[in-house]
Amino acid sequence: MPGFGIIKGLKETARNFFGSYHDPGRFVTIQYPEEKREHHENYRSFPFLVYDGDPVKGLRCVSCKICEKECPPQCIYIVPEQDGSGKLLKFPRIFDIDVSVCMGCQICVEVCPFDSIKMDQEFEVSTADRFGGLILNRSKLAKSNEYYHQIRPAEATAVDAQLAAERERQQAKAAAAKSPAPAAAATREKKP
Amino acid sequence: MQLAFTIIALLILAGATAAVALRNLVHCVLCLAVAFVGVAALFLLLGAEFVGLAQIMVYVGAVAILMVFALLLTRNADLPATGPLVSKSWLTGVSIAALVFGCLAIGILASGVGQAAPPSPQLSVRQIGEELMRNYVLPLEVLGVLLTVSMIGAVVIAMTDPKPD
Amino acid sequence: MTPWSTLLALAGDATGSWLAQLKNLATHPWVVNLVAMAVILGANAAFFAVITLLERKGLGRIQNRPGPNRAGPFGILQPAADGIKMITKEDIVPERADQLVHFLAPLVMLAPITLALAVLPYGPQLVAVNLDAGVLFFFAIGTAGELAAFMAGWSSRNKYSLLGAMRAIAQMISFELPLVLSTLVVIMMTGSMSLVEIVAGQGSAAWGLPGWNIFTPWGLAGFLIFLTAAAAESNRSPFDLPEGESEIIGGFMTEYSGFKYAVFFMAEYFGMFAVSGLGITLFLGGWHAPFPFLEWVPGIFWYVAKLVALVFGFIWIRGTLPRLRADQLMNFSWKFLMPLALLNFATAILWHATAGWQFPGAWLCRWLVCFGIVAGAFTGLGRAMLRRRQVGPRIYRYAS
Amino acid sequence: MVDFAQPENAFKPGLPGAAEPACRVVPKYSDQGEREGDWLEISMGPQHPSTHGVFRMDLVLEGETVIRLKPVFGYLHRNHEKIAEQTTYLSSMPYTDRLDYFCSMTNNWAYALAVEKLAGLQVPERAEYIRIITAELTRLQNHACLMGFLMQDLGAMGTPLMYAFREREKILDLFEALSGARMMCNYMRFGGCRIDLPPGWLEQTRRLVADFPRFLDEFEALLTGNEIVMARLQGVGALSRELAINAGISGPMLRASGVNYDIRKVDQYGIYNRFEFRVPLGAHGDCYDRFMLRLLEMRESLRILEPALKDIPSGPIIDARAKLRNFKPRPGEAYGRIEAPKGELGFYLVSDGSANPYRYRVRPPSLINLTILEDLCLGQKVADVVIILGSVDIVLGEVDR
Amino acid sequence: METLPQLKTRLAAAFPKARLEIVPNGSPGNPDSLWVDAASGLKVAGFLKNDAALQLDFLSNVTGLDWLDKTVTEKVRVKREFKGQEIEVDEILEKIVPGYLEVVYHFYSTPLRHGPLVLRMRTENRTDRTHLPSLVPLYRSAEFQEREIYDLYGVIFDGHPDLRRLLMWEGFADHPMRKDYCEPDDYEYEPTPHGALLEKARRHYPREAAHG
Repeated sequence: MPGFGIIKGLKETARNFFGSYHDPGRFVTIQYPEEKREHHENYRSFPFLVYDGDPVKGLRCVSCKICEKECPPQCIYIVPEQDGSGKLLKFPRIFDIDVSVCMGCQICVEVCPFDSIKMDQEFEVSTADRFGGLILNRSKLAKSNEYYHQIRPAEATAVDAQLAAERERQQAKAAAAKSPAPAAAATREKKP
Repeated sequence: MQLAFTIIALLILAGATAAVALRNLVHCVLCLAVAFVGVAALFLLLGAEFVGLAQIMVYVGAVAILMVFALLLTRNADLPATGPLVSKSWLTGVSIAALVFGCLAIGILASGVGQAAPPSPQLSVRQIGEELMRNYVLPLEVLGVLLTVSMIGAVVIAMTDPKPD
Repeated sequence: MTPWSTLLALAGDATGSWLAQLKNLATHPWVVNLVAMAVILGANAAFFAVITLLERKGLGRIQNRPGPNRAGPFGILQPAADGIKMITKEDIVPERADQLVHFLAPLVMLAPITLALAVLPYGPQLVAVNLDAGVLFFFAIGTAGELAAFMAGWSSRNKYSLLGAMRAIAQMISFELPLVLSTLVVIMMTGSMSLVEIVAGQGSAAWGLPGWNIFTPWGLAGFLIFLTAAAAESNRSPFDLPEGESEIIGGFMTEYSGFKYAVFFMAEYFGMFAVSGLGITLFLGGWHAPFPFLEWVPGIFWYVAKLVALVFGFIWIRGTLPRLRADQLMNFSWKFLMPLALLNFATAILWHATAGWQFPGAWLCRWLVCFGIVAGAFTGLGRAMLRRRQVGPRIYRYAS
Repeated sequence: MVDFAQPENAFKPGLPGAAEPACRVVPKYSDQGEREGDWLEISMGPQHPSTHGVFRMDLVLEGETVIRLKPVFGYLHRNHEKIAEQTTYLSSMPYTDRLDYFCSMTNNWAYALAVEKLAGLQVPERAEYIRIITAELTRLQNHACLMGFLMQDLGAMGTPLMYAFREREKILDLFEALSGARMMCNYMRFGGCRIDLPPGWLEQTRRLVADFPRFLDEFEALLTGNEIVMARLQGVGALSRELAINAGISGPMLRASGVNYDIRKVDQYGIYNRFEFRVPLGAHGDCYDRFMLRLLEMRESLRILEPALKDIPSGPIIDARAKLRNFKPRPGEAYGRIEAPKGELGFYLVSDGSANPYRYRVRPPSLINLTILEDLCLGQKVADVVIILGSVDIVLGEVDR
Repeated sequence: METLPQLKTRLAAAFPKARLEIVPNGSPGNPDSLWVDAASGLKVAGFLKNDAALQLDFLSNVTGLDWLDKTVTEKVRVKREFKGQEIEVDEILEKIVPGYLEVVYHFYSTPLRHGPLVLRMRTENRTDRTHLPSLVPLYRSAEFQEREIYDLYGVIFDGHPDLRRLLMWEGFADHPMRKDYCEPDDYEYEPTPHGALLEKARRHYPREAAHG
């Protein structure tokens, strides 16, 4: 009977019409600003820098520039700190990320040997000032380890354990060598 | 009544003049449609409801649309014409127009309309129908059969595919 | 206009003589007609606003989303927001467009349809203009839509607009025939072209059943043909080719924006109300209640209820069906609807001719015979159409 | 890095000067003189509702019948291949997400497969399972959306598209839980996957796979028997078997023309040989076959997903030899291809031993499937052009690269 | 599928004039490729397509490659007259190997389900003799891919029915995928943390850059 397929289709849309009132499997819309979806721990938006303790001195970043090199869209810009004599210090003087260029690919996180850069979950980053507001500098990027624990508890705990183990190993090595080398910053001794 | 007639008459005249005087073909057709509508309005004004509506249906709905379609399907319809507005044989045209006008005027004057106008008969659709079915039943039937045959013929022609694909 | 004059008379009596003069003025035909016109326009405009919201909400629910719900509680202010947006939007006219025709097209589209709304009987006494040839008036007025579509499409100087205009004209002309043929059956069976009389003819009911035309075989078939053709006439899905946005962007409305676009939009909805109203008047008993014991409810209520139901049907179809192609549309009109409408005509004659049958069960017998003819024609024509195009379900094989 | 000392707009010397031909212009149709007035030339796109992105077709119509169609590409061209040649192997991975942004998982897989072939990496079993699961989920959502888009092109007011998107949302939720992003997953790595499945993910996926047939049944009831859909799709844009093979058509479009060629079966990459699934074949090669084939393939994908979700072993998810930083494969070349939802997605890599690929080439199924667009559209109506284009299934990110 | 040397032998028998060479692939596990000279490329491809044992009817992928001019240093032992004596000395010769553009074809067979067979063709140089035969008469799938290679590399395919640029716009002068392509120094102003880019931007957009 011609027309039967059309009637079957009409039946299907009617079912969805009524289903949208009682079946949450059909009605999946979330009213965004009022209700927000729960993000999974793995959810990522843009990078941030982790610090322990002091927001400036406690940055884990040693300005090794690996992330700058590996960043696919080249949105990271790092200038290491220098001391009075011009020697490069293991600390970023400038650490900028152009969020309008960043594509949130997480490669900087993966290649960072110091667990210093991590992915944030803050996604409401819109700003009226595209040029100033979307270039994040060091102070805007720095977020505490506690915040990291808050957004990614499992991963942060694992990272902490790994860092502690590393530190212990370094200390053990230092103790074994009875090193005359400066004990400071031993945890971060690595070729940039 | 007078005022309405004047307005409508002016509309018809303006539409008809524009239809011959404008350079853009599409504008001409649209103005012609305006003139048709004006004529229909005259019929309505005179109480000839059925005729007025039929006028709109046939002239605006069919004739004007047909012209429009013809325009759409021919090329360069929207280019302005380049020839002179007044043709060389304008005298012939004017004389024919005058002749037609004269005939019409004589006819109208002879019919005695100009004198005391009789009360206009209120022609309802029912009356038209009864008239058609009683006095003019044979022509109506012939016409009806003709039209039905032509319609069925159109359907039959449409039903047969020229080339099955 | 009886209700108005009654109301005004009551008011005049109650408040004293200085109002009597006002009463005299108010009962003047010009004033009454203007008021009636304003009421019809206002009511339809309000209805238009409600229907746009209903459509968007309904489509949303059909598509499993909430629909507009930001403007006001449950989004009820959405039509107002849309209106404000449309009015305040920049009105862009293409530089090379034919300015005057481009400006006039929406008006030519809207004005006649508004006139068509005036002849519909909304209730027992609620008819603005009771024309003898109401049906004829309706179709005469409808032709202006074609002209308007052409004006819009041609004056925009846009190829998509032109394609849309051509499609619109071709479609409207093609579907006018089945539309008129299906209407003609009702005119023939009622014996009147007056919409008021057609409604009046559907009130009487045997055994308390509604005497609507749709409950006869020719009425049922006629209604379906009418509905299909009406959807095509008012450019509703699945016949919305003239503005088929996935193919020719906006059809003849491509180059319209702002309030002019809103006028087109309004004209489209008014057109839908008008043809739906005509369908209600011709086939669904107009303002009549379905059963005699419901007659105490005012007729306007039944009219609006039927209108909403029909319009929601259009929305439902719009939410379900994809659109046809232009040539298929023509085929559908000329090879399916037209023969069907002609056969329906014959069925109606048969129905009329057998009205004298007196044996018990005659009515049922007539009904079944006539229905059999119509249903058989429907199936046969439909099958033939599908088969000719070699269209049908397929079975798929899998690689071994 | 760019040499800034270069004068502005300087093109390097040594380019073919004399041999540089002017861009050849196709003979204008107008040399057929008198017919010119009957023909309507339309530029469909780049801003058009149904070109699926910034794609343009130069159409010449006679009435509404297409008598010439030339696709114009490049509006989204960003020279993905050049970018990839200037960065490391790893850095190209997120860019592959953006090729066919509907199917980032399969794009990742194709690239990872090519690099693994080049560098001789072994993928652990668990990672292979994860890859198959994500790839088939990708196929589900791509095919569902494609059918929705096709119906949108047919003018169905987005209802099927909304149903498809509803299901796609559920799959994207899974992708987000797994990889952190809904569309730009950047999930696979050379020799495995980036992170292991989060807890509860498999359970969620199983539930989705169990619920999915309901959606398919509804979709089928809504569309496949619909007379209008059949009338619009059947017999439109028929592609012959020979032309399909000759023009390098791949994916569901090739199989709709009746060619039994599914790279999952032919190459048996990954661990596809462990799964039972059938390859549906079309007989007519028209839009309806292409449409139906995707529906049938979705059912087959479910047949792969069910055992895959059941049998997934535990273990490492990445080859221990795979290095993230300083990844330098030996000089050589490799071509890795997979059956992406849109067709054969291949990556051809040439290594010169450095950290950047010497040559990085994407074989874009969307682009190559468009080769026969003009052949399919000639003689059809303008309304068919959009559905033929829709049934080809293109994503402009991949076409223009 | 038969091995590449076997195929080469058969091809050499079928086309005695053709220059065939097997190009080894450094990457283990990946197939070697066959280098055919441009003159007999079309004939060889036709053979591959129609041969009953091969039936390589599916040209999957066509790739362009750019090889720059290379300076090869080699040590040669040459005889020199030195103080009236002829002695042999080592001399380092610097030789410039002219670069060329290369097109790589990947063939598969749909009925026999084997492949890929990798075929290569090379142009004579990178500048003016960049002609190769088009495979479009045999394989439609080459149509857009050859256009793309023409666009991005500048290889001119003789016999292509519609050789226009594919991705870049008509009138674009360069071939961007070439290794020595230098991007034109004009782009929109975008503030950026990168000093070098900012410097470059300042030259083009002094006003915007001053505000930014």
